[in-house]
Amino acid sequence: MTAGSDPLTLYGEVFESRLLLGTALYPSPQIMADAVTASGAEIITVSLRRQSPESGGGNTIWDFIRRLGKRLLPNTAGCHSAREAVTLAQMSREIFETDWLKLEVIGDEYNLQPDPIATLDAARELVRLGFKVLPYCTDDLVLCQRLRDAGCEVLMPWGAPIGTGRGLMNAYNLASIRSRLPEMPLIVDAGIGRPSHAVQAFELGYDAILLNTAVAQASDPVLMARAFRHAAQAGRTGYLAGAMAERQTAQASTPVLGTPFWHQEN
Amino acid sequence: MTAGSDPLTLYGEVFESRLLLGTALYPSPQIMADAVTASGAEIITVSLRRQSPESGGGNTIWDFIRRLGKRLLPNTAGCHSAREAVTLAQMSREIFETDWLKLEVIGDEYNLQPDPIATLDAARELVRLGFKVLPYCTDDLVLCQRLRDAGCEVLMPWGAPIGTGRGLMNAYNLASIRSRLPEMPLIVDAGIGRPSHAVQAFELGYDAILLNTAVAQASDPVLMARAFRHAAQAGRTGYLAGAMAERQTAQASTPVLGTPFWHQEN
Amino acid sequence: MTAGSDPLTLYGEVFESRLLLGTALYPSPQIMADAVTASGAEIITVSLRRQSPESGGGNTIWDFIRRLGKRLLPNTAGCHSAREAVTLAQMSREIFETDWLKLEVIGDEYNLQPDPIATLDAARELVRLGFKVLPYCTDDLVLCQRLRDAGCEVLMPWGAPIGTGRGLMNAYNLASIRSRLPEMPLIVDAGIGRPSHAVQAFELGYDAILLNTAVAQASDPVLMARAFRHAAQAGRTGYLAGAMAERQTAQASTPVLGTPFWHQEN
Amino acid sequence: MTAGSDPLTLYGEVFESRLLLGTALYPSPQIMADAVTASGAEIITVSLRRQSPESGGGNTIWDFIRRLGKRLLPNTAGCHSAREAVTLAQMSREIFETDWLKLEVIGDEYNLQPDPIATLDAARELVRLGFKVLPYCTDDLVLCQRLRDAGCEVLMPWGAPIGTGRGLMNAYNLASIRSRLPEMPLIVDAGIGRPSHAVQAFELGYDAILLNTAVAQASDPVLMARAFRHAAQAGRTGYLAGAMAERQTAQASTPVLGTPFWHQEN
Amino acid sequence: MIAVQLNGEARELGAALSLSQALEQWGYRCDKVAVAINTEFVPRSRYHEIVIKNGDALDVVAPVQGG
Amino acid sequence: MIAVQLNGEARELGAALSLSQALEQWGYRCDKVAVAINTEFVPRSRYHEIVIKNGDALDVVAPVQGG
Amino acid sequence: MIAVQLNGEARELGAALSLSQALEQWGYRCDKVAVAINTEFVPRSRYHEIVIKNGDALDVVAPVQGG
Amino acid sequence: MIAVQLNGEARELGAALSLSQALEQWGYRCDKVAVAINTEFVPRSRYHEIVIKNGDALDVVAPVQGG
Repeated sequence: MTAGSDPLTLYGEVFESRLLLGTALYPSPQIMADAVTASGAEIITVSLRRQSPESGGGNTIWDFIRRLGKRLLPNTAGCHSAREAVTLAQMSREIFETDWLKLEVIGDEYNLQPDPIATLDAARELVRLGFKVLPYCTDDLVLCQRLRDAGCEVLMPWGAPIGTGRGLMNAYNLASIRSRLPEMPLIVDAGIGRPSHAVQAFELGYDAILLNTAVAQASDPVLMARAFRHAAQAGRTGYLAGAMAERQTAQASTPVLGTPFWHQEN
Repeated sequence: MTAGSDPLTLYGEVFESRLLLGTALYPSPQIMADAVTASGAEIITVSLRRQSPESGGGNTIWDFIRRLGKRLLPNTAGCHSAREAVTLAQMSREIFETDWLKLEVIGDEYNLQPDPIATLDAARELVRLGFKVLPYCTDDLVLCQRLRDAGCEVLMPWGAPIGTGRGLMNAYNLASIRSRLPEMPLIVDAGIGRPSHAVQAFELGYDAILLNTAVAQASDPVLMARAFRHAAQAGRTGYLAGAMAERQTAQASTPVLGTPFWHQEN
Repeated sequence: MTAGSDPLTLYGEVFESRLLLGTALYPSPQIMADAVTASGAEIITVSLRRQSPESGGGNTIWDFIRRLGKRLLPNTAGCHSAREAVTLAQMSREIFETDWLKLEVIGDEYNLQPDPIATLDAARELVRLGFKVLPYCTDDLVLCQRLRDAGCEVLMPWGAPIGTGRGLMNAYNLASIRSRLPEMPLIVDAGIGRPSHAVQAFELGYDAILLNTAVAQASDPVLMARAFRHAAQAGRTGYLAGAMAERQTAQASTPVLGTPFWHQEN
Repeated sequence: MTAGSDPLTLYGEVFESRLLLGTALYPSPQIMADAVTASGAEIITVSLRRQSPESGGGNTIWDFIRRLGKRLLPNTAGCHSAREAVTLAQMSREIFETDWLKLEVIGDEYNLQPDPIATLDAARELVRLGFKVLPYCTDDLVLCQRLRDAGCEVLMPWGAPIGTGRGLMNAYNLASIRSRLPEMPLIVDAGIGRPSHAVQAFELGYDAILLNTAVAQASDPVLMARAFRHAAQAGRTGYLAGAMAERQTAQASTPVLGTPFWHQEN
Repeated sequence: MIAVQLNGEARELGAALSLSQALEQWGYRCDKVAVAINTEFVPRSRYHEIVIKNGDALDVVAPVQGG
Repeated sequence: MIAVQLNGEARELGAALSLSQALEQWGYRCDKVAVAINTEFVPRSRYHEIVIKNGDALDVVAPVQGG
Repeated sequence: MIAVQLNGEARELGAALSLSQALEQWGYRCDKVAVAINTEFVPRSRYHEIVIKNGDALDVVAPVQGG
Repeated sequence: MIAVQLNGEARELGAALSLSQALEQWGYRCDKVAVAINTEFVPRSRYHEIVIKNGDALDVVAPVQGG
């Protein structure tokens, strides 16, 4: 099967790539652009930051990002309350001309985890305002159910805290969410550090992954982007192929019948 | 980078694929053949079994295997002593017309693990007889060093017992072997059950993987073969790209400078 | 040091034991009573259930529990909303004559996890009503901070879903809570299946453990109660003793200086 | 049950304690002595080192060790060949007046792991010479079977490399050895860093543990010795009590029958 | 005729009774149970003044083992 | 004199200006930024009618990379 | 009468035959099999000179799938 | 002159001595050490009869702490 015959549908839009990529932390804008291209990503995340008058509205990296022509997913990184997130979301919609939003309301400076209560409050309001909300959330099943009930059509539980690269801290919780929300597109966002982590996310039945640091801070970001592109294909294809069941005891692969010499053993 | 620019050299022969595949346990010979093709494998394992006179030397699956035109790696699966392995190796060399050999001397019926002492004895004798020995061994560093000293130019430590699909049971030991034998081609053989396991082997710096059950007993073996092909590329490419260092605490990816609204928080 | 010189203080009361035990699921009331005694627990959990008029208010196991003379910790198991939990808490206070409460608001029938939002709502109301609330919560740091702000003086994050015996699913999250709430008594509640899990909880710096199934459904509950008693002492004492740092590479314990025979090696 | 009713028998001698302790690396001889006492160990390990004539045969710590009056287990730490180990063993027997021996033949300076081949050779010779051999070996089942066939009545597979404190690297292998050698006393030697590691060894069915660094290099060695004493009791008692089976999904402990308020939900 | 739900089961009372009367009629010992009406806690001190209304849902609970 | 906070820094305006006038005076290009006043979003369409008041806190943001 | 073990099963040969004669009699095609006698490899080149002895244990193997 | 290695260090003996004489001359107490010559164990009972030869490598060890 080809990626094309296994499309990913988010909010009614169809994508071939199952890797969403961040645009921050790269050694240079050109390396960012090359990495995005190498990754095959069709959706990339962006943000808004205060602009000093003097700079005159110019931002080099934003020019590189815009020229990539990818579907943009603005985030609300740095917001600490529902009110801030809702306001920043409206600013994003105006300037990026999209109602897609990666909702991010940080609840703690230590692990940068989503604030479950504020994220839910913001999600309700943003859905009311017509946004297509992709919430960055924890691996809490009940919170995920509440976000779905609030009108989120896609959920993005974390694998591990942002930028740690620790992989899937709690595969059991992630699997519970998958089995309880079988129809909902699920994306592992944050914590993925190596291609094997990405493959694990797909093996759990997750539909896509969103990462940034693991690519941007690799020794060779463009090469790592290609590695994750393969990882997404390996993971998704392997999931569809149906992995063997793990066994407790060994079982020969080569036929046992007709093994030579056995009579000498008797 | 393409696989072509990153060749795998085993006993002086150059390969593009880093996935070695077994030919047993498939639902049908045709599915075996299709899976081998889908995997991109250039080396496939075969074996010898007793032939009843009546059958007249015919074996359907062998015809399929032969027609694939791949480099054959005969194994000595089922041998329980150095003497048996050496004899079967000579029979393999005559009939398969290759001096390549996957040396396998089983030491225990429960976990089908290699017998370290008998494997070492057999390796010494087989090297003396001119074989190119690829020993299936445990993840014991000292045993690996002895096998290298015996003249093995490639080592194949296990990930987990044959057919269990448990993945890499002891990443620490596998990493010790890698760091202590930096120049030697190392292949993880046995125990790989899912694509993520394969990627992990490459992330540890292993040069290739050998598997069979994980592909042959997947719900869709041909699709799983393709998944592992991507996994090998993801793992190897990711290793060459240099993964980020795992961090204990979270670190924002989106720039913190210029975060909106902060004065409201003060 | 003895347990006595390292007291556990919860809501101003001092305890020597750091093991809280449930009273359900035992083969018999007598075994329950013997297990509680063997465990050394000073706090045991109880509940309320509907009583049919015919039964006349008698419940054998309750008589056994009462006679143990332990500090009772009534739970609100089975409640699915803040309103239900608050009402049941008031019924508990009247009948058990204690304002201590294990707050439990289930959010999902599949993993029986706490509902973070409803648990927080109930905690606020119960504190207002004068209860000493020990909330059963997830390992979500932000939720834990909210519960502390709501007036809970003790928190009881889960190790794993109730009755699974899977141990500490997410040691990273549990450690984050410990390091961010250094002063607060923290108890791992639910998911502990074996004594090693209990020890791990203490090694993370947790102050106590609450378990039930692991003791009640052991082959020999009374013996297992004794095992967990030792586990609590091993874990707490080991935490206070300060464990060695894990090392990447081996280091001899026996002195290397003066090793015999080395000159023969040269 | 008390430790006394569950004795450990090694080479015909009966012990109540299941913790064997090393005597090296302590801050002072007095702390070593206090730690041994606190641990309850009845067997402690010692070694031999070259003595310069000038020192006149005196060694302070040895005087402390001798006065403890424990059963001594001399090791052959630092030996790199069977020949060296056999010679040092004979010197130990003469000077310590015991035929007990912790056989240790190092195969690699990086991980200080036992050399499987040399350890086996030495074991055969030492058994012939009348020694009671307790070999420090890897977690290789076949090697363990060979050592048993060589006449060793006790085996001591490693948990992790000496001094790393990494715990049980390969629980699967350790469990295989246990299930295949059900009658043989098995001791986890090396690698134990925290009390939870010790408990895990017993939960796998191991009969005892041998450790040194984890106690000697704890912030408070005497307190840590007491922690491990409890850990051995927790682990052994828990093993005998028969742990509950791990479950995939949650199961309520508090009775579900008679849960209040359910009719409001309908 | 007063129809109520007692612990989820339909019951009828011949007349309008106080909670204490109803409990007694049903055979409960007030000192051994706790009561909620329509998911609202009713303290013992008010058993005499509370009159059970048609359609009330009563929960009468007693201590059991718990986890 | 109108004192405001622009992106957290104190600024002064000589007179009561509309938001569009203020942005122009500060040198912003309206089509490249988005604005919130006192954590409330202000759509571009209202830049002309909104008059900046003393003590207003303005956030003027532009696109950047994000994770 | 010569009694041998062929692949672990008892067989009899009417007379002392060379290995090549025996394989032919049993119906093997020499180019498709490999042979060991008493766990000792016998190369094809020696099939004619090797004479099968009473009590010999022969292994005749052919290629199969392997892992 | 007899040149030996004592615990890896070069030493000289004025004359051919027995092991017991040599140990005494070096100041060892025989009951507190064990000896190997050229990686071969020498039991105490033979200290008197063993004569140290030129080039011998002696190991003299005593008890220490161990892991």
